[in-house]
Amino acid sequence: MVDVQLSDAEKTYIIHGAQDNLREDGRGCEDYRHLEIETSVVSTTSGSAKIRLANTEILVGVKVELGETSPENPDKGRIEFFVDCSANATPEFEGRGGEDLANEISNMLARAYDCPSCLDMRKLCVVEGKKCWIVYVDVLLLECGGSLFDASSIAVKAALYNTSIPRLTVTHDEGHTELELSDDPYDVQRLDVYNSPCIVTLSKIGHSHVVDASQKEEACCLARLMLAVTDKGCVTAMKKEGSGSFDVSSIEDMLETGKKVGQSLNKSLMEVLVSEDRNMKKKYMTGYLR
Amino acid sequence: MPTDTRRITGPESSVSPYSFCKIQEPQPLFNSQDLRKDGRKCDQVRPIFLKTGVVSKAQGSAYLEQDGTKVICAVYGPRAVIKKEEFSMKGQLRCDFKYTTFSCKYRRQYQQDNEEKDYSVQLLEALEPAVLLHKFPKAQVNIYVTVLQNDGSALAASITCSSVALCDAGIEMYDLVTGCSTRLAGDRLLLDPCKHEEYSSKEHSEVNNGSVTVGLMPSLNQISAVTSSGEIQFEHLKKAINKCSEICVQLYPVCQQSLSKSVKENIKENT
Amino acid sequence: MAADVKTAQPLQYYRKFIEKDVRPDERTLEEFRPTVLNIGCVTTAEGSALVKLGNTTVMCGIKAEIASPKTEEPKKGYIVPNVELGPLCSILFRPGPPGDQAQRLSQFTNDVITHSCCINKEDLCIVPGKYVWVLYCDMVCLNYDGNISDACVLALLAALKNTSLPKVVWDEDTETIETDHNTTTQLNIICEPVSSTFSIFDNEVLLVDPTVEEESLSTGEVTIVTIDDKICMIRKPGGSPLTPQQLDLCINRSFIRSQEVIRLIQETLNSVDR
Amino acid sequence: MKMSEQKSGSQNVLRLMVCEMAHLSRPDGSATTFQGDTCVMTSVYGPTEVRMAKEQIDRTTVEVVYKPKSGLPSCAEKSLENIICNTCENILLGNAHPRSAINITVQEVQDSGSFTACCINCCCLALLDAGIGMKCTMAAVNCCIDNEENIIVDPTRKEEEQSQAVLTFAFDSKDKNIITVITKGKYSQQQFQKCLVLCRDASDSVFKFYRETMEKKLSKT
Amino acid sequence: MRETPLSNCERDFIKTAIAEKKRIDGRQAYDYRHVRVSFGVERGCCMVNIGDTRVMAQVSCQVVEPKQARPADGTLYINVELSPMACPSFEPGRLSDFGVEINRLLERCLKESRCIDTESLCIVAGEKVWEIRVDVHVINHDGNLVDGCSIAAIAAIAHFRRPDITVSGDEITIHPASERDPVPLSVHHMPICVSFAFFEQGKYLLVDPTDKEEKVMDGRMIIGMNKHREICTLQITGQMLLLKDQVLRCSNIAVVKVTEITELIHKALENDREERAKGGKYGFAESVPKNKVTSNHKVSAPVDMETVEDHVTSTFSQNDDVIEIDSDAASTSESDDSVVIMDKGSGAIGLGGPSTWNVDDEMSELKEENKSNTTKTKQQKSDTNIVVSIDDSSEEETTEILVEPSIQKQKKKKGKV
Amino acid sequence: MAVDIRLASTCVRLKPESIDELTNLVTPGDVITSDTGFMRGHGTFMEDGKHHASVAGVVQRVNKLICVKPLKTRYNGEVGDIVVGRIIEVGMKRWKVDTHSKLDSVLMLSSVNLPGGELRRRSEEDEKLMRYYLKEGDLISAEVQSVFNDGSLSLHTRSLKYGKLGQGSLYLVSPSLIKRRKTHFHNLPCGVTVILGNNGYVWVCPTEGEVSEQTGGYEQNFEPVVRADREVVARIGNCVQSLADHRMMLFDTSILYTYEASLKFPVKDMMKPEVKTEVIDLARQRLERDGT
Amino acid sequence: MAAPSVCVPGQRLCGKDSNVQPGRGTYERNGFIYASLTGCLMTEKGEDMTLVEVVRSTETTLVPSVDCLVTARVTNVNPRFCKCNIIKVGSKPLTDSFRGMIRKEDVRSTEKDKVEMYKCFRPGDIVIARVISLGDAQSYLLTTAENELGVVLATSEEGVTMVPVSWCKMRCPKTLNDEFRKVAKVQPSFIEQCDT
Repeated sequence: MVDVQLSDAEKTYIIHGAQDNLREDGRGCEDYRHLEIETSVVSTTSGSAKIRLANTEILVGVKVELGETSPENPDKGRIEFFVDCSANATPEFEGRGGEDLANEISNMLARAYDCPSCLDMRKLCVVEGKKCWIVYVDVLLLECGGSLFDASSIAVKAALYNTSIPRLTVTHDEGHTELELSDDPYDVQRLDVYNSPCIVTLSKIGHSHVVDASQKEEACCLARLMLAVTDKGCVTAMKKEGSGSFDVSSIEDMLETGKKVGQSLNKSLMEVLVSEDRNMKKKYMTGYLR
Repeated sequence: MPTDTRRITGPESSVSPYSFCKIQEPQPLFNSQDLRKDGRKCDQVRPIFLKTGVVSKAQGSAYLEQDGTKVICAVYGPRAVIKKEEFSMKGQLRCDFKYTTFSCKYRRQYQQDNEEKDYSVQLLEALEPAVLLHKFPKAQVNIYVTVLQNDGSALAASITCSSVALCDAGIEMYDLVTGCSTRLAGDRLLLDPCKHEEYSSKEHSEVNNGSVTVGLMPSLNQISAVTSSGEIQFEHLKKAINKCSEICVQLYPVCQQSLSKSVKENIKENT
Repeated sequence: MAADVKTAQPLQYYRKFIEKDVRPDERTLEEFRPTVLNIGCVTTAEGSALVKLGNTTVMCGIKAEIASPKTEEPKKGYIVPNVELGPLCSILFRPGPPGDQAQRLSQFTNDVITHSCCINKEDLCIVPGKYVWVLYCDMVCLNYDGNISDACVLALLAALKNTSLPKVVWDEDTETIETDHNTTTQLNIICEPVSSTFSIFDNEVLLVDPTVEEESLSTGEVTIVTIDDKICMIRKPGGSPLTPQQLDLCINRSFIRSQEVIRLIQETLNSVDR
Repeated sequence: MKMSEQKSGSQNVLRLMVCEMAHLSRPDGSATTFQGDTCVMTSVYGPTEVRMAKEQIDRTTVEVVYKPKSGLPSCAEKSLENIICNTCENILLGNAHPRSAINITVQEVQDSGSFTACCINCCCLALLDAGIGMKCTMAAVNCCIDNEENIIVDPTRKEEEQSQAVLTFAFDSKDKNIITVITKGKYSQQQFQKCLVLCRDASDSVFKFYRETMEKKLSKT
Repeated sequence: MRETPLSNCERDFIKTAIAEKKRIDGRQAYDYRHVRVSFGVERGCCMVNIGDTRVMAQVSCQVVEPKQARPADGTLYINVELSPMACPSFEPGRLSDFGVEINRLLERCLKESRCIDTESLCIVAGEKVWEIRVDVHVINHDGNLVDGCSIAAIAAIAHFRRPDITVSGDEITIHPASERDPVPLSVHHMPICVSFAFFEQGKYLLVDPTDKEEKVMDGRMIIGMNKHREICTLQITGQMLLLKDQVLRCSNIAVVKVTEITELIHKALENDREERAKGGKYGFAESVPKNKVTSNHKVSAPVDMETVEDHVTSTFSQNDDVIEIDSDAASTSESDDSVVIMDKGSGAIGLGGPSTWNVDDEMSELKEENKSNTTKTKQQKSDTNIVVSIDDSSEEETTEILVEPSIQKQKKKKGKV
Repeated sequence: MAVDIRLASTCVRLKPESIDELTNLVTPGDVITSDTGFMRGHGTFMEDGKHHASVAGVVQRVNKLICVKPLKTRYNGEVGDIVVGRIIEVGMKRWKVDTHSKLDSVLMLSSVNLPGGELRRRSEEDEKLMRYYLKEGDLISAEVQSVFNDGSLSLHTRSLKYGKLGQGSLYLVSPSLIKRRKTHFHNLPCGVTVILGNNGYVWVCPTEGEVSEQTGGYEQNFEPVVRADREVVARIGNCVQSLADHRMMLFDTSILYTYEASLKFPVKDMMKPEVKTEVIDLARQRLERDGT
Repeated sequence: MAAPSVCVPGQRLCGKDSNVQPGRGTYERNGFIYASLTGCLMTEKGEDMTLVEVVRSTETTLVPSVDCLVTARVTNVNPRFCKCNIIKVGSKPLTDSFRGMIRKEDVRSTEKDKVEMYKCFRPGDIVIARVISLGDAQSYLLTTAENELGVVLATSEEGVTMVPVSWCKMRCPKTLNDEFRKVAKVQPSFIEQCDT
């Protein structure tokens, strides 16, 4: 995590705050900060999304390419995550500084999406054992203001929702197969991300735990539990992080919170995405120039 | 051409013979009498063999064996921090997890791959809470874990192994950390799964198929590591975590045994 | 206070012992450390062996893979020996790519294989010009206490003798191969190279099978690889000069050593088979 | 096919030796040595600053870099570096300049047999040229045992490839003891002894060559 | 190691000299130092001297798989090595920025000007092609490395011969030089770099700057050009703003220099060819001046084989007794080093001595322990919490074990380490 | 609880500032004047007798001196400024302090007041105890004592109003938004103390009683802050943030007005852009009415 | 002694109350004393206190701590300070050395300003020193400003071990010429080890 140094006094202030459910910026323990989303911001991608969560800003681009199927599962496409901690997010990322964090995020995302119901990889298979679509998801950290995992997972889901794959027609004639790409830009296939997970990070501060921790809060949290929660209320991946530990009982209610928050997060995200999709026509681009 | 000049190099690319043999459909995890492939019951853990002091030049070391899973771990330090860093009153822990190239069905690479990196981090975070870091200011302790043979539950095994190694090194700790993993299959829990029993997304598609690994500090009853994969409902997840922690508690005395044995031996030598 | 001399002035400390023709670990100068061999300890590998030379411990695992041969020699397979001196085995090594010593060892083991011709690389051919076997022989050091080269060679040889490859069926018309892991064939080892290492102490005294302390103090090193009654390799990379007769001594000793080691391998193998 | 290797008929002859010294402007000492067609170029810098990591408080740090003519250096080159380095270290007065470094760079120019020997000899000349304090000089001689069991001193590349064993020896000038032995391929103990003695005798003429070279170099200056 | 910087007085001296149209080595502004091109015994090996600057290039080739994008093209790979030999500031290992710059420049000059015909390097489209590799070693650095490197590289390429091949079906045979004469590469044109050093914000320019001059120059321009006056690459570096006409002037000078150098290379190639043809002496050895004091030639020295035998005996005689000692020492060791088979698949020779790893007895112990434990747990399975009171009688409670049935599985211990 | 997610397109954007004040805005290379009678100050350079701007910003003229004040910059301090800083390193006899200026500032052991009054020799003991007084991460309020010739600042806390800061929260804004006043310490009526550091570090904490002499303010109380205070602090904090977001000058009145304007919303809603804008607009109007 | 009860980290030893006191190798956590080391349980009955500690068979002073004695080898010397590698803490040899530094002012207690480093230490000397502070990230700060502290083992140009002749001189037994050192007040143990 990108860490800021805090004085003991500040830490106690924050910890007590978490205790009586009123945080520095007036939030309760289970509140997210204000989220801003925009999709299809990068025209050169098959799908993209930009999200801003207070100071955290993340851009996700999805590129879909035709590739060889992997020998172990010939009837499926692939999804690959790459996270780039750009050095203009924070100087700490310069050189190889951001690598570890980047790996952690991409690993977590990969694990979160590594189960069939999140994203149906069979749909991405073109010719069994030969050709399939490979979905490259590139996550770019533009600014770090806490809870990067959550933010990136949301951005990824949005971008995937926004992704459109050109329609392919496969014709077999004696042995070798022909692939034909339809040139109509609107004749496309969309990914079903309804059940894709969002990561909810529960940071343990003092004896209570909060969601969407700000950078300061992260600085005084010893252990956090990450849950990739689907809309159905299932966990597709879980991971404990940080140098602290939980007692068995506290994990239970963390899971409870995780489920509650996760599901509502998914819900409101989908609503927004759908609504944006609906008035795509009359939408004007915001982009970065505001 | 990025060829590895520091090693004897073979051909550019080579393929495992296993990818040439015909794919046999996955056989059921347990038979009619609820016995697993290797004859275990669902809630039965493989016997553990633990030994400390296997690396003579290391501060502390341990070797753990659970039938097919063989893990060795060495602990060095506390020693001066190698690369220049700012002053810290707390000591640092460093973990390095590695599979030997021949430890798995498919050959591993020399460089740490993502899984190994990920495990290194999880291992570190599993052990950190248990160590009295303030006892060795501005120094670091290195923990090197090598899996000699992997037949499932490698992470769990390494957690236990390395915590014992830490003890052997005389690093002060609040508690041991023991690891256990389980495989969820529907409403069943297969404890301490073998390689072929572990969850993989391509074979098992239904809900509540996955695996959970837990690292526990038994006597403080604190969970220091927990990780899951596969789509699992919260209720099952809880169940799995609890079951794992139960087993972890039972592992405590086994570590205790091998440790106290080594201590007794030391005493023998010294007197 | 003996510990003090040992840490402060190791050289003087050693001299005291050597004068009395004995070493701190109670060995005579031409005595090897107890050698433990354990064959077939890793079931995930096609062949494996673990060697303990005193505390020095090396595990060799052999993974076989399939690749296409070089254009120049379409019938020959590959043997790729590598030595890993990881940070696990000693304080001397840092994580990361192999250091100079590891590289030298890898080269050494490679030389042993090529110069002893203990394997006919054409035995590794599956389909000429298309498919051949690659034997990745990785020797991982688990406990570094000197004379790693002997341990590596022994581990490698034992592992090779333990190696068996799955049957491969070549389908003419589909031009594909299929492997059958239930029926395997033993690898054919033509000869048995055995290495023995001597380190030179104070420019004259010869120590057999040096420990890591002895190596760090030594002023030179000689490694001799023998096959039966022939010499296969002598490697004395610099270090303090030796007289011809000193060199001769080493050669004689190594011949005796090789007999012991070969007997060890044989009987251990038998014990596996029985 | 190479006319210039015609000598290979007679077995007991050291090939034509040529050397040029101080032909590079930058290094403190440099030499190029030909043995037949085999050619090596060596430069020496030092005693100079040493990198903190490599500093030794009681002796000079000798660093050898071997540069193959084509391709990147791999394990084989590393061990050759090691051989050369240890060999040189042995004739240098190590404790004369503590906390300093002597950097030797060996460049392959042409390998037509007896290469390792040529490298070592070339280094020796370069060190002489650099005027670095040495205990003694050293001479390396290479020989091989062909399939008719007879010994060829200073063989060509072709001869090496056809032989059953190749042996390289380096001797010190003091009492002709063996600094370095590198051998490959099977042979008996007797054969070894024979080769050893042969090369030992042959080394005389190499030492003679050094002497002449230095005499010539210092003659008109 | 750091490079020793140039003293200010030297700088000023050089600068003023240049301002007076003089150079410290007495050259005219547009003069090259003496350029020498010589070839080695091996094909594709070329040494170039420009004054004291020395560069060696070696071309080699191997069969590789072609790139996906151009399945019918061979590849040309250029690798510049700044050997620590050339200058103390050059570190071995990874290439410095300066090195990368040169490398890139050569690639632009040779590769991207398509100076050799890569189509002709294709063996089987999409499967096998030749990769031509040019290794350029900088051996002595006295300025103007770029020119040196480019000359050496292109000359070596022109001198190189690759082995001939025949393709029949999917059978590919590579003929060694002894069977068939190797074939030259088809070289389209020979681009050569000429570099100019600028001083006083580009007011003065020098051709072929020495190391010292390079240290004081404001910037440099490099023109890669072939004798057909085609510019293959052009690069300006340094902190200066250059006037148009300077660039034009340079290119005109370049034309002249390039033609000269190309001539030189061709002459050198010609000589080499003739020598090889009539089987005379060739290779670098010939270019070593005999008369110089720093060089020395020595005719083949005979080694007498006759006396060898008695020499052998003489050298090895005196150590019979030693062998004596050794052998019986050995025999003793032989006796006690009898092999012990400890367990299936693990044997040992030699007993005693330090080995913390003699595991197998451990094993048995642990087995017993486990058994005893299970029995224990039978009577008190109830208590799972582990508490040790200070008194020693607590052994019972402390020992708590695994899931109980584990004992049946204690049998197989093969492959224990 | 529902998570508040919006589309960027639906979010209200800031209105562009009134254009008139941007008349004397310049960018690097622009000729400010060819009149050589002027002296060149910060952010300008001379070339062939003309004054050019070297930064983007607003031209300022103090009789003969011309300088360009960049719109956004790191803090360059002047003697007498009040700053809030964070200790980043404990060295021999000195602390290194981050004050968001080009170089790290220093706080000499000799220029802090230690327990036991102002006039007291610094002993060897104090050197050993430095980390106990102030350690990495601690926040201090201080005054700029002097500026070294390399531009780095030397601070002092030799007055009881300066020193180590206790519980509260810090907000970072651009230094150019801090209005220079004679006092930068404000105890607002709502029971909150605000320190507006000239370096753009704003400290907000509940107002508390005087610090006692002896401890020299190094003792801290870690007693939980009551919820009410917490809420106010949070609100003020959000006000400061919103002011900064809308690039409005920060000083006691502006903060106070914003605070009062915000009272009709719950604290956490203040993070929503439209609420921010509304609140700020109210505050701005009121400020304009006051004619400040 | 009878087989001592061995305990491992996390083992609860006893309740913490007024007459029990946690010692080395233990820690206290909500009202109980736990073991933090593997070792033998030792209880020490004081008059009103019982000290509870866990002792390892091998010593566990692993890192140099303030005020502990260390043995160090001098690596380089300059007029202001000398750098050295700490090779032993107390009597326990370290597997990997820590970096230490002796500043000019810490060499001796008297006439600090007259100290000339080169007359006190030379590279290769073995020094016994005391840790004054953890120093900076790089090295520990050491002092030899006590009679018992300073050089205990030094070799002359000939490479012979020198014998101390005064608090500031050592003599080479071979050449009999003296070299300056900050000599530690000779400890019997070291004499014995010099001539064994």
